[in-house]
This record gives sequence, C-alpha cells and structure tokens, in this order.
Amino acid sequence: MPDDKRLMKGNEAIGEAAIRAGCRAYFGYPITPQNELTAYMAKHMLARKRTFIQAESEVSAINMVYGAAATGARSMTSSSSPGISLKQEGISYACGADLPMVIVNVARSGPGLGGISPSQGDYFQSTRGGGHGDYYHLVLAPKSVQEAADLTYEAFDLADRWRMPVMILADGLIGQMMEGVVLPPERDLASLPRKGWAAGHQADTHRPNNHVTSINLVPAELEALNRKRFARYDEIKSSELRFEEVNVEKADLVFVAYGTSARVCLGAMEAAKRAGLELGLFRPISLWPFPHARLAELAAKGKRFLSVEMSMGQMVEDVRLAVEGKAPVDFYGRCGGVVPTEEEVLAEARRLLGK
Amino acid sequence: MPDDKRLMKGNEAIGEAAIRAGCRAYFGYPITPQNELTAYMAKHMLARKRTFIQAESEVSAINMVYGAAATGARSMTSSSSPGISLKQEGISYACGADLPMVIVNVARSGPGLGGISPSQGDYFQSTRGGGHGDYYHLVLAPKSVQEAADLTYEAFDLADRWRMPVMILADGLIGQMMEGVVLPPERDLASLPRKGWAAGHQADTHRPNNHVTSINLVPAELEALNRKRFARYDEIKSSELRFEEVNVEKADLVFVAYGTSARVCLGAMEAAKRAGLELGLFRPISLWPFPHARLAELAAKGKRFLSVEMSMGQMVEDVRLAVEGKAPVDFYGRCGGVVPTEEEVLAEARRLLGK
Amino acid sequence: MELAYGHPKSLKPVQSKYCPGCGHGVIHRLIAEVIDELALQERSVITNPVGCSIWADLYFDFDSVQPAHGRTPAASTGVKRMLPDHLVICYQGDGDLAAIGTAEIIHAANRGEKFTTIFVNNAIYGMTGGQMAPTTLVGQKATTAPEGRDPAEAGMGYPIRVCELLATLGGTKYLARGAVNNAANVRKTKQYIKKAFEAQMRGEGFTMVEVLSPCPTNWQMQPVEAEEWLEKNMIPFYPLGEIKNELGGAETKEAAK
Amino acid sequence: MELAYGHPKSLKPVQSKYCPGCGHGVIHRLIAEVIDELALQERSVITNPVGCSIWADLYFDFDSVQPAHGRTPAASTGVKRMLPDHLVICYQGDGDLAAIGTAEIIHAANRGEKFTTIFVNNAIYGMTGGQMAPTTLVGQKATTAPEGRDPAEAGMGYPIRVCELLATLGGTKYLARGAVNNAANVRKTKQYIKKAFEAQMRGEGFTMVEVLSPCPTNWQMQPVEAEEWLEKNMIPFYPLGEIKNELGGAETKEAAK
Amino acid sequence: MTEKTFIAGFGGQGVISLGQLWVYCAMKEGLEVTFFPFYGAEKRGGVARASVIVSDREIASPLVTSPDSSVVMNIDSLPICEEIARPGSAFLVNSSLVKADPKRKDLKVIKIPCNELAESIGDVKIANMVMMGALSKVTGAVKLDKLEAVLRSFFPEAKHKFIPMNMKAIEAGRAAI
Amino acid sequence: MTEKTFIAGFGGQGVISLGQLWVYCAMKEGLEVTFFPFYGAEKRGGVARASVIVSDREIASPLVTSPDSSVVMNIDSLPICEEIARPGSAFLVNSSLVKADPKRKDLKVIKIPCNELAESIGDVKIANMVMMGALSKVTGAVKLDKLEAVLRSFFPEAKHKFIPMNMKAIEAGRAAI
Amino acid sequence: MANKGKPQIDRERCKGCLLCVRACPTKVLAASGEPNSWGYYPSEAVAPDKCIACGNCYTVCPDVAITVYKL
Amino acid sequence: MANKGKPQIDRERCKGCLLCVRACPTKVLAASGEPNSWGYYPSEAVAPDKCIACGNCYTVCPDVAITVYKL
Ligand SMILES: Cc1ncc(C[n+]2csc(CCOP(=O)(O)OP(=O)(O)O)c2C)c(N)n1
Ligand SMILES: Cc1ncc(C[n+]2csc(CCOP(=O)(O)OP(=O)(O)O)c2C)c(N)n1
Ligand code: SF4
Ligand code: SF4
Ligand code: SF4
Ligand code: SF4
Repeated sequence: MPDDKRLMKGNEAIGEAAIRAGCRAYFGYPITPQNELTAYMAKHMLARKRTFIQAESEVSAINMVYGAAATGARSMTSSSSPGISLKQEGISYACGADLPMVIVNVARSGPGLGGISPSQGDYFQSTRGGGHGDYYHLVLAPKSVQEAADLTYEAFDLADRWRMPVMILADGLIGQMMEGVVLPPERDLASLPRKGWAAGHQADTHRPNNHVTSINLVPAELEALNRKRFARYDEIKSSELRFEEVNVEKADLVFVAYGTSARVCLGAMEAAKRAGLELGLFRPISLWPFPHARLAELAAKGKRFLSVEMSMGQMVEDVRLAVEGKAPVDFYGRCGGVVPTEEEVLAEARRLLGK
Repeated sequence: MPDDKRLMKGNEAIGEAAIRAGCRAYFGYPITPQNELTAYMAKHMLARKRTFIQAESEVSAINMVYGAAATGARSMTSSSSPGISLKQEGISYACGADLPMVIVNVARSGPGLGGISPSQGDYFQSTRGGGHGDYYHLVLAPKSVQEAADLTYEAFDLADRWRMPVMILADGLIGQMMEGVVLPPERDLASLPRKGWAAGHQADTHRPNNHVTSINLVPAELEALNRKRFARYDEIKSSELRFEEVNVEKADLVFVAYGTSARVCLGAMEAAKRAGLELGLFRPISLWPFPHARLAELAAKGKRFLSVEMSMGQMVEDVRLAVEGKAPVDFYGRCGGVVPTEEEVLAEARRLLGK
Repeated sequence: MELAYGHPKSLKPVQSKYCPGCGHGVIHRLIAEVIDELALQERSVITNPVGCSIWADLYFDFDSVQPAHGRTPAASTGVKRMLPDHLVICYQGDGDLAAIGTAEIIHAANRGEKFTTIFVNNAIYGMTGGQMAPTTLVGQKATTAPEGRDPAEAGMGYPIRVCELLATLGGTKYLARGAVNNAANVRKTKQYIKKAFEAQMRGEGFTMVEVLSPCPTNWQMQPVEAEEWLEKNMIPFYPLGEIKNELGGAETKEAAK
Repeated sequence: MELAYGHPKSLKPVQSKYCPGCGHGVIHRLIAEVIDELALQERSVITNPVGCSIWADLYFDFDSVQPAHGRTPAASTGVKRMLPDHLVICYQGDGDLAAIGTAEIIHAANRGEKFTTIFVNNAIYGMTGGQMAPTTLVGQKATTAPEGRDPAEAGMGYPIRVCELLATLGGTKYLARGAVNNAANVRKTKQYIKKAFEAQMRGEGFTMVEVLSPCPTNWQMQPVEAEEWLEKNMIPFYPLGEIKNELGGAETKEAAK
Repeated sequence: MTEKTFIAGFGGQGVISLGQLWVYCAMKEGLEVTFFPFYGAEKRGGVARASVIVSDREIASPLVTSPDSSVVMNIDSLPICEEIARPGSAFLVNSSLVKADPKRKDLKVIKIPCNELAESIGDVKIANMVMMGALSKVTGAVKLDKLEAVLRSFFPEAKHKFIPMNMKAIEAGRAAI
Repeated sequence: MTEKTFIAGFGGQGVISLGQLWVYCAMKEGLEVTFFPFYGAEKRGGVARASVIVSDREIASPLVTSPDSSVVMNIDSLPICEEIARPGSAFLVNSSLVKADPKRKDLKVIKIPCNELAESIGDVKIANMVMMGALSKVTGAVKLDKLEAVLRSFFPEAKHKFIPMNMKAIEAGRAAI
Repeated sequence: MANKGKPQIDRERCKGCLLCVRACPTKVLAASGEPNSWGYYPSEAVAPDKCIACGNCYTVCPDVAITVYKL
Repeated sequence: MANKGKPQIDRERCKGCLLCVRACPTKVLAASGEPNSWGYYPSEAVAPDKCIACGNCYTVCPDVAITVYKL
C-alpha cells in the first residue's frame, strides 16, 4: 500500500482533490447525498483561508461561482439533482460567457424530490444542456473514489484550457462510498494559469477593459459567437474523449455503462467468466464528448451492446446514435435509487445471448 | 373571412386560448419575447376575476402553478428560455407529482442572456427533461398563430388527461407575429373535469386525504412509481403523436422542421416547385412524443432527410434515432436569433441533391 | 375519569419519524388542536416543506401538497388562491423559509397572501444533517460552520430575525414568535396559531407564527439540554411575543407583556 | 476659461442607448466621478444587471461582469471575495434586486459582503417594457397592473422599501436613499455613493445607495414631467437620506436633516 | 396573389401600425396575412422593421427576405431595404426624409413626400397613412376599402375624431402615385 | 481473495464504524477495499446497512448483493440479511439482541453474544468491536493486526484512552468463535 | 390546585426524550428502566398520586404519547 | 453668485430631454428649433450671459452632454 493512500468517501476525495487543484472558492448549498463535500470544503477551505460560502440557494451558489470564475479564480460548486436543476440557467450563462468552473453533481433519484439514493437519471440534463440555448460542456463520470479525485483534479485544468464548465457526474454511491485513494499533489496557487480575459487587476498591465458577458442582441453576431464556440466543441470532441474498454475484443456482448453501473457490469463479467461466458465493458468516462466513433467501430466489428444504466434509458440514446442501427442495442435499467445487482445484469446478458 | 377571425399576436392568441380553455390561474414573470402574453393575462384574467399574479421570479411562478394545479385548477405559466431554465426543478417536481399544467416557452436565442430573437435552441431542454431525473412531458410546437391558439387550448385537456405538464414550445417569431386567428369556444369552468386526486374540498365527499407529492425514499417504491409513469408514456407515444406531412410522397428530399423553420421550409418548397423540384416537409407537431416510427417508415421508402432548425442541431438527433442509419440525414441550422431564409434552405437542399 | 388532554383528531395516531425531543411533534399537535377547535379538518390543506417536516403529510389527517425546497409560500399562494375558503398552512423550516425561499416568503407576505406560515426556527438544517441555517446563532457550530458561525472573517452573516424582517412589509398583518421549550410557551404559541388561523379565515392578510424549536440531534444535545440551550441562547436573541399585530378588532391584540 | 464641470474619465465618451431623460445616465456619471475622485478606475469592477443597465459595460471605462437576472449580488460576492482590494459595484434595477433577486440581495447584505450596491429604483421594469416592479406605487399603472397596482383585491402587494427592509440585517453598514430628480438631490446622491465606496474600500461591510430614478418611457411621460412625478409621488413614499449609517467614525454621519 | 412587403423606419414613425393596419385590412378583405415586427435593442430610436405578407393562399414563411414591395420611411432604412429588395420590385420611399437615391438600378422606385403631405393634411404623424395609401395603389394587393371600419376598432373611441384625417392621408397617398 | 460482507443493525449500534474500521484495517494490510453505507429516511433509529468488500484484486461492484459473510446486529436486521446471504456463507449474529434463529438452513450461523461480552469488558458500545473480532476470526480476510494504529488515527486524541478496551473487545470476539 | 389527575403514557409511542419529566411541576414522571421495542426508555408515572392534571407533560410531549385524565 | 460661466452643449450627444432647462436657475437654456441627426431637438444656451456656472445643468444631464466652464 502506498504510504499516502487514504480511506475516504467519494465526496471528501472530490473536495480534497479540488483544494489540491487550486480551487480558491467553493460555493454550495446543502443537499443529500453530497453534504460531506460541502462540509469538507467548509472545514478545509476556511482552514486554508480560501473562500467557502454556504450560499442561500443553489441558484445563488452557481452565480457566485460565475462571479469568482469571471475574475479568473478556480472555483467550484457541488450539489445533487434538484439543486443541479436550479443551476441550469447559471450553467447556460457560464457557457455563454465561456467561464471555466467545476460543477459536481452527486446525483440522486428523481424526478421531483424523489429519493436520496444513487441514480444516473441526470444524464440527459448533463450532456444535452438542461439549460436553454445551444451549448455543451465537458461531463466526466468517475467509477471510483480514486477516479473521482483524479477527474476532479483534472477538471480544473480542462475548464481553464477550454474555458467552459466541467461537470463531474457522480451518483450517490460514488459520493457516499469509501475506498482507498492516493491524492494528487497540491498545486501552488501562484503556478496556476493567468487569464487574460478575466475581470480585475487591470492596474497591473493597463490592458483594455475586460467584459465577461453572454449578451449579444445582434443575431448575426451572436450566431458567429456560437459557431466559434462550436468549433471549440469540435476540437474537444477529437482531443478529450475518454473511455475504458475491458475485454471487448473477446466479448460477444459489450456492456456500455459508466460510473456505478459500470462497476456492477464488471462484477457481472467476473461472474460470467467463471461460468465460461465472455462479456465486455465499454465505459465512457467523458459523457460529453461521448465516444461515438469508437462505439461505431465496435459495432462494425459485429459486437452487440447492452446499455446498463441507473435510469429509464438515457445514455442508450447516445449508444444508438453511435451505432446507427449497425448492431443490436439493448437496454437494462433500474431507477428510483435502485442499484442493479451483478446477478440481474448477468441474467439479462444471458437472456439476450440466449445462453 | 369568418366573422370571428381576429388579427392577433401569437402571444395574445395563446393567452386568449388559455382563458377559453378554462385556465383559472396564470403565474408569470416578465421576459421578452413573451411579454404580451403576460400583459394579456394581466388584463383579461383580472377582468374575469380569475387569478393573475406577476410572480417575483420564474422559480416562484412555476411553484405557484404547482400549488394551483395541486388543487385541480387549470393553471399555467409562460416564459422564455432563461426563465424556462429556472423552472426546470419545478417542472421535474410537477412530473414527479403527476400534475397537469400548461407551460409556454416563447424561445429566444441563447445560451446565457443571449439575444431576444427567435430560436429553437431549447429543443433538448424541452424534450429530454432539462430537469433532473427520468421524466418526459408533452411538448407541442405550433407553426402559426392559429395553431398556437389551438394547441394551447388542447394542451389543457391533454394535461388533465395524462396528468402531466404540457409545454407549448413556440419561438419568438410565433409569439411576436400577427396572423388571423379563429378562437376556440369559451369553456364553462363548471364543465371542466373533476380531479379526484386533488387537494381541497374534502368536506364535499369526506374522501380519504389526498397528498400531492413527489417524494419516496424507498428505492423499490420510487422505481415502481416511475415505471408506472413510463407505462403512461408508452400509451402517450401511441396515442398522442402529431405531425403534418406535405408532399412527402413525391419528394426525394424531405425537410424535417417544426414551428417557424417549418414555415421557412414550406416557402423553400414553393420556390422549388416553381423551379421544377419536388421537396417534402415532415413537420413534427408533438416534439415529445416524437413521431419516430413514421420517419422510420419514410426512411424505409428511400427518402433522405434534411433537418432544418434554428439551432446548432438538436431535433436532428431524434431524426437520426428514428432513421437509424437507413437513410441519409443532413442538418441545416442557423442560431443566435437568425431565422433561415427560404433561399438559403432551398440552396442547401439543391446542394444535397446535386441539383 | 374525564379526558383532560388527549390526541387531537386532525393528527393521525401514528409514531412519527422525528427524533426524540424534536419540536416538530409539538408544533404538529398544536396545529391539529387548533384545527379541531375551529372545526376545519376537512377544509385544511398543508403545504409541507422539504426538511424534516417533509413527513408532516404522514401525520396530519387532512390534505397536503409537497412543493420544492423553499417554494412552499409560492405553492401555498397557488393553493390558497384556488381554495380561498380553505385553511392553508404553509409549514416551513428555517432553511426553507429564510435561505433558499427568501424571495418566496417575502413576496407572499408582501402580497398579503391569505395563508398562515408556521415557521419552525430550530437554528439549523435538520434533515440534511446540521448545516448552518440563516437563523443559526453567532458562534453556534454547524457542519458548514465547523468553528461556529463567524460573521466577521468567514463572512457567514448574522442570524436573521424573520418576524422583524417581514414586519416592514405592507402585506403582513400578524407576526408572532413563540417557542416550545416549556408548557407555558407551548400554550402561548398555540394562542398565536389560533389567532393567525382565525385571521386567515377572516381573510385579513398574511399571518405567520414563528416557533423556536429544539433540534436535539443536530445540536448534539439531549432533549432536555436542548430545551435549556434554547432558553438560554435563542430566546434572548429572538424575542417572543407578537411582533406585529394589525388584525382588525382590538380584542385580538395581546395584552402588553 | 476654466473647466468647471466635465466628462469623467471613468465613463466612455459615447452616446448611450438609454432613453431621453432616463436616470441611469446621471447615475452612471456619478459613479464614474466618484471613481475618478478615488483614483480607482483600474481597480474597479462593475457587475451590470439584466435590465436597461445591461448596457452599463458599454459606458463605464473599466472591467465588468454581466450575470443572470437578479443574481447580481451573488456574482458580486464571487468577484469581491476574489478581488478584495478592488472596488466592486453591484448595479441593480428594482426588478433585479427586489423581485427575482430578493434572496440574493438579502443574503449578500446579511453576510456583510464588502461591495456596494447601487440600486436604481424607477418603480417599473424598464427593459421589458413597463411591467410592475416590487417598488411600483399603489395605483401606479403598469402593463401587468393595467388598472394600477392593487394590493387589495388583485393581491399585487405593496411597494417595498428596500433600504428599510435591509436595515434590519446585521451585515448592512450603510444604506442611503438619494434621487436624481434635481441638481441638489443629484449632488447629495453623489455624496452617498462616495461614502459607500470609501466604506467599501475600508472593508466595513455591506453598503448600498438606492437612487430614485425616472423612467419616462415606461411611465409614459415627458422627462420633465417624470421628474415632477417622482417628486410628487415617489419621494413622499421613499424618504430620502441615510436610512442606516453604522460606519466607523462619527464624521461620516450625515448631519441631521 | 401574394404580396410580400418589407417596411422600415425610425422608431416613432408608425412603421408598426402601418404594417398592422395593412394586414388588418387585408384580413377583412378575405386574405391570409402575416405581420412580423423586429426591433433593435434600443428602447427608443433605432430602426424598426416589419415583414408583412398578404395572400389569397396559405402563407409559408412569414419572414420577408425578398420583398415584392419595400417601404423606406427614413434614411437609415434605405440601405437595409436596398439589400433585400427583389429585382424589379416596388420600392416606395418617403422622399420627405430620404433625400438620397437608392444605388440599385433594378428597382421600381416611387417617391412620396409623406411628411409634407401629412403636414398639409394636418399632422406629420399620419405620414405612415399617406404611405399606406401609396402602397395600396402601387401594389393593388389590399384595397383598403374596409379601412374606416378597421380604424374604428383599432383606435379607442376618444380618437375616432382623427379617422377622417387618416382617410384623407390615404387618399393623398393614392393620389401621389 | 475477495470477502464481501453485509452488515446491518440499529442506527446507534456502530454498524457504520464497524464497516469503516474493517476496511481501514484491510487497506493498511494492503488490500483493496470498498465501503458503502445505506441509511433509511429516519434521522435516528431505523436500520443502518453497509456493504463492505475487501479483496486482493480490484473490486468490481461495491454493492454486496450476495455476501460471503453477514453481520446481524439486531433483530430487525435478521430478515434483511437472510434475504441476500449467499448459500453456505458465514452468518454472524449478535445473539445478545437476536434471540430468534434464521429460517434458512443453508447458512453457517455463528452466534456471538456481543452486548454481553462488551458489557463485561466495560461498555455495551463496543459490541460492534466484539463482532469485528469475530468476523476477522471467521473470515480470515482481515487480520486486524494494524487495528491499534488505525484506531489511533480514527479516534481523536481525547479518546485514545479507550483503545485498549477496544482491543480487548476484538480479542473477546475472536475468542468467542 | 385541588385538581387530581392521571397521566397515561403510551410506552410504545414514547421516545424517551424526558421533556415531560422536566415539565411536570409535581415530579410525577421519570424514565422507566425497561426499554420499549424501539430501544427507547419511556417515561412513566412514578408518583401518580401527585398528578394535578395540569397537562404540562401532554403539552410538551413531541410525540403525543401522553393522555391526561381528570379524576 | 458673482460667478460667470459658459455651458457648452454637445448637440449630437443631447437627447433633448430638457431636464437641464428645468434645472437652470437663471434660464440660460432652452430647446433648439433644429433637430440633430438623431431627430432630437437639443438644448441650447439661449441666454448664455446669464450663466453663473452653478453646474446644475451638467449635474442633471443624463447624457453628459454639457460641459460648464468658469469664465
Ligand atoms: C433544491 C434543494 N436544495 C437542497 C435540498 C436539500 N435539503 C433538504 S431539507 C433541507 C433544509 C432543511 O432545513 P430546514 O428547512 O431548516 O428544516 P428542518 O429539517 O430543520 O426542519 C435541505 C437543504 C433539497 N431537497 N432541494
Ligand atoms: C431569468 C430572466 N427573467 C426575466 C428576464 C427578462 N428581464 C430582462 S430585464 C428585466 C427587468 C428589468 O427591470 P429592472 O431590474 O427594474 O431594471 P430597469 O430595466 O428598470 O433598469 C426582466 C424581467 C431575464 N432576462 N431573465
Ligand atoms: S433532525 Fe432535528 S428537526 Fe429533524 S427530526 Fe431530528 S430533531 Fe427534529
Ligand atoms: S426604459 Fe426607462 S429605464 Fe430603460 S432606458 Fe428607457 S427610460 Fe431608462
Ligand atoms: S415527552 Fe413524550 S416522548 Fe418525551 S419522554 Fe415524555 S412521554 Fe415520552
Ligand atoms: S451652469 Fe448653471 S447657470 Fe449655467 S447654464 Fe448650467 S444650470 Fe444654467
């Protein structure tokens, strides 16, 4: 065991990774199942004399992040599903103003108040823009506490690089679960990238004014801005795709799953192997951009797919869009906070394969 | 001309149709380009001694509707894109609590504050649930002032029938445009359906308590509720599909477009016909449920499709999901508040057809 | 043997999920008692908030509407406008009312919406496990104020006196603050609730009763200790009594204390 | 010939999009003058709200951040916490501040955020074309109050006195109300703004200057008529002066009027 | 018959009411109509534009991108209208305010001194009605024979006294062609 | 080696810390671990559950749905644990509070009077530690040889005086097998 | 004060918070030594004779676990 | 009051609101009869001699269209 391996909850590991990544400001509002993250930030950001504010609401929190991010400071917010819904306008603004920030959704079951158990029912919201207008932002889905920490850490870099919000989409199980984690090194705040477009510190360089805004009432100009942003999206689609493949070559049936449900599929695969059945896993890590092309390749190789989700079927649309009818795509989902078991997932795979 | 044909803005026609449909309460917050609707309701609801409240925010407005709808009263709200983003949590709650209501989005260009010109950039938000959790609701897209009135009127019935929000998704042009309209007859409030599940009037029947809620902390129970709702969605998918086809049989290339962009396509088709070219239009009126099956049929007949949208490409995903690679699907979009011209749409069709 | 004090009809005879010593239970009982006294059981609707009192609909024996966190006054507005002859109770915690729902309560109050807010001020977030509330006292610890609420350096703000804040608004007619820390205060609180409900049914305008209420769990105290803490710390900061009484009829005014 | 009154440096020499006689222009100039006097041009950031003053970033000659409608104080909180040595101006209209952004202003004020809100109270929604604002006077017409604001039957609520509301909060240190209806009041307003900015730079806590400001377009009046209407109707309801002054140093207090 | 008209002018010039009355009358005459206004960002001032279509068939796109007739009410509107006018189309110019000539030579330019004519009738504010008279004459698309009735329902009671003046303006516009 | 344990008990019984300490020790012993708690809706009371896995390989699903070992701390937990226990798996029961026998006959039932043993050591609160000792002995999955160090970082300074008592409880648990 | 009363405590409803014990002016109540089936140690009337039917215990009980009768 | 001044009005910047006319204590200003290129009738100094450089006109002008000099 590495000496610096710590046992942490996903929520706490995300918090610590954010701090180490140079997060200067956290703004959040309590909601289960991510409360440990807010509490962690309260304790450790304040201890480091960084900014922690328990905002009066999620709406306010995202707009505080908007303000802090507009000055170029690394900043973040976290919440869970209903709270993330409230942030949609703010997220659309952040995308419209090209502001880097990190947003963590430790998702719970919906719709409405629903329950506090883990869910992947916010996939559409996260990847299709639950807010108004044409926009996307990076969405990264960890499957473990270690990956939650790593992706959060990286999310700050990605946000800065691409000038956009990066969302960590973790379900409640990832947030609540404890695992061993080796944390990334602490960033020196002074080493972080300077942002020439940010508000403040004009006196240092006497540069022209910076305006952080998303308004443009001239349609042709607004269209040009949007197209420029979409050109950036195209770059991201080619450079920031992340996914993991396990045993896809040997497998006849490939699970497509992310986060917790990918872990369940791994369990089902182990059990399958014991029973002499080869199954594979395709695990998107970046949900946006979604690795459509690689799935299309696999489809061309004659694989069939089973999308396993803790939802009524959301990511499966991306799988279908990738596969374009070239291979069978099936769906197995649980919802309402139910986490599928390895046994039922294996049974479904067997049923489809007729084995 | 029918004697009762009136010249009205789309926004006003929607308001009047809602009143005639028996809307007892309107709650809204000002935002361009739907202000005439709010103003119309202020004037005419108050004059009829029905409830009109200019809410303190969109968040508040949707929750006022939630309260009114929970008593069984026909009620509605309207807004435009940023305001609709703010309503996402409330919409998710309404879906979770199975509450009928009518929500009008007179969409403008985004993301962020963006502009006030017409847009179709909220398609994903409307049809995929911009809020959290697994849910859908009916989304109807009018192409004219007349249809805006008719669909709004019907929306109240549909909402009651299916116990869900119905969204009228109109872009700013539909809201701001004036056309002649023949309005549906005024409903007698006393004739509206009684709702056995609603809160209030317990004294009349001494029935057991009614609880309007979306919470359930027992995953298996919440899942069961969700599955029941999805069974209802399946019924809706088979019974409430609406679309219009123009000249699809003769056409080699079929436009897929809704609302304003469908009108533009119709113009392009007329111009094409004058030039001896046959083009068709497939116009989804219900965006959810989306008429996937019919599109698949047309694809099977060898049609190719051009999705024309005032967005960077949203509905085109539904077209692709329907067609499943069985026919070419292309996209032409304008955004930022730019409405495509007939000329450019025709040119794009010609380019694709090599004619 | 004559029944002197017994279970009110408008409250179901079930075991609650509230923690031992939690003030919500007492407040529920008071509401039910007053409804019984006013014979409004079948004409009452409660909007129960997101918070520990999300359970209220399991206990009250009448209709309920459960809205989004903080939007309880907005939903109550919708309910009451549609059911003007019903008693509408907008039950709210301090997170619900004074944090996320600040705009909703202020504007409902200012519009003079004719429902009654029962505002349970326990100076903490109960349901989510002990975060700072807008009403948390200076120095009081919470998971999000690990060294205690610090308005100075950490900029956590000051505890908000909600009655006093709302008193500045034109639509508010009756604002009283009670507590459930001892029998005398419980009885007084009941009188406030009764006045507020009566005023609501007369259609006078916005009425609210704030109730200082212990949350032993998140205060990390035994229930009796929590009552004492409330007495020693909350009551001095949140003065009890009728903060605003503009109800018609002089007889309804509280005798000067 | 000596320049007595001329264009401030911190304001760009461009034609504004504001309507003739609109108060925003005067208020912009005052802000710019004070920034010049305090030599803060390159250390100022304005958060300009959704509303007619969305254009502010075209006119002020320093950095700006444009947030969502009503969330201006939240964004200012983020900006100021990250730039504690900068002057942060949270510019807000009455729709932005007193309607959709009610929670944000109350909590920023209560936290004692060290920025200054310039609150332009024109008793109407300007940008969206004349809807009722929370500050619209009783009886005043608006597109959403076609027969005039009616707190009684229509339940439209009462005009909110924002300074008085915020004065009840612990974090507020300086709250003043000025007007731009005549030269004397403009000058007084400037003094309020200067005091507020100075207090902000000393880090004293939340400061706000409310400014009664004409919107001739949506009041449907000529500019001069609008000034008169403001004098006759708004000032009596919204008393001018320092509503709360808890700034350190007695010398900063306004002489009793 | 389909007549697509594009109207542009200064904010206060009655561009919007011109378009609205035009389609109102057309509707009364049994035609299909669409009217779509577009304002700039300014509250006052700026160029106001309207796409106006009348037709005896269902109307496809309500956006006029290649107008059969254009109405240029002030000088700022001239380049805007010139950019999109259909070759050979009618190009009605308020010559009181637009002193320059269009650069394009493929337009049927018609100059009407609307402001002067309106002032001579009694109020410069009815310059838009003068233009409408001219538009009716030039295009023949809308006869305006129901205008008086339309004005009666368009204007509030108190302003009905101005109707005769408006009708005169229409006549003056027609006569100016 | 992979040991999947499912633990259930009454809210205040230390079910959560049992699971946490178990995986903490396992991690110190070089194993991969996952710990996932699940609470009911009640703030206090109700059944608390934990899925706990230790393994010498990467762990797939952290959810224990077919446990190799089950820990039943109170009577309410008995049916919950019985429902999912793997046939033939170890089924550790706190016999101080669970007087009934499981209905299933395919389980390796081991009864430990945790409360009594804990009380005899000095505090009923360490019943969970007694159980952990037993679990270590029964499964052999976690040796607990680093427990003392773990407790030192788990407990705040002020509570270090209780460590010896905790260690005794572990021994008592082991000895009870 | 001449009233005589009788408090009746529903052991299963009681959560053992003991607020009633604190509220009782005549020290009628105390914690029972036997837990109920929830594991709580409910309040019980240890000196029932002293009850004056003041209703304080009922009034402060958060769980409506007490009924008070007048004798 | 012995001050003498000179107001200078930027005709193109002025929107003709005439607030300065109202504000001037010595009636120096009035609306011009000629519109500027925006169509506004700007303010102009019709009695420049009366100016006392009080700055009122500058102070109330929403468009910073006035500069005042001391003579
Ligand atoms: C939009 C949203 N944000 C946050 C939450 C999480 N949440 C549930 S209850 C609650 C606050 C509870 O505190 P309070 O209102 O004081 O009531 P109490 O539990 O103390 O009775 C919060 C923040 C939520 N459900 N929804
Ligand atoms: C979320 C959202 N809701 C509504 C609007 C529309 N809107 C723009 S400005 C405004 C209010 C303007 O009034 P005020 O804040 O008083 O400023 P003024 O224009 O009077 O200066 C509104 C409601 C919006 N842009 N975003
Ligand atoms: S957490 Fe607090 S408020 Fe919630 S039930 Fe327990 S004691 Fe009551
Ligand atoms: S609408 Fe009112 S506030 Fe807006 S610029 Fe015009 S006068 Fe000023
Ligand atoms: S107050 Fe009620 S719950 Fe508490 S101990 Fe007494 S009887 Fe039991
Ligand atoms: S400076 Fe004073 S006196 Fe001179 S023009 Fe201006 S207002 Fe009049």
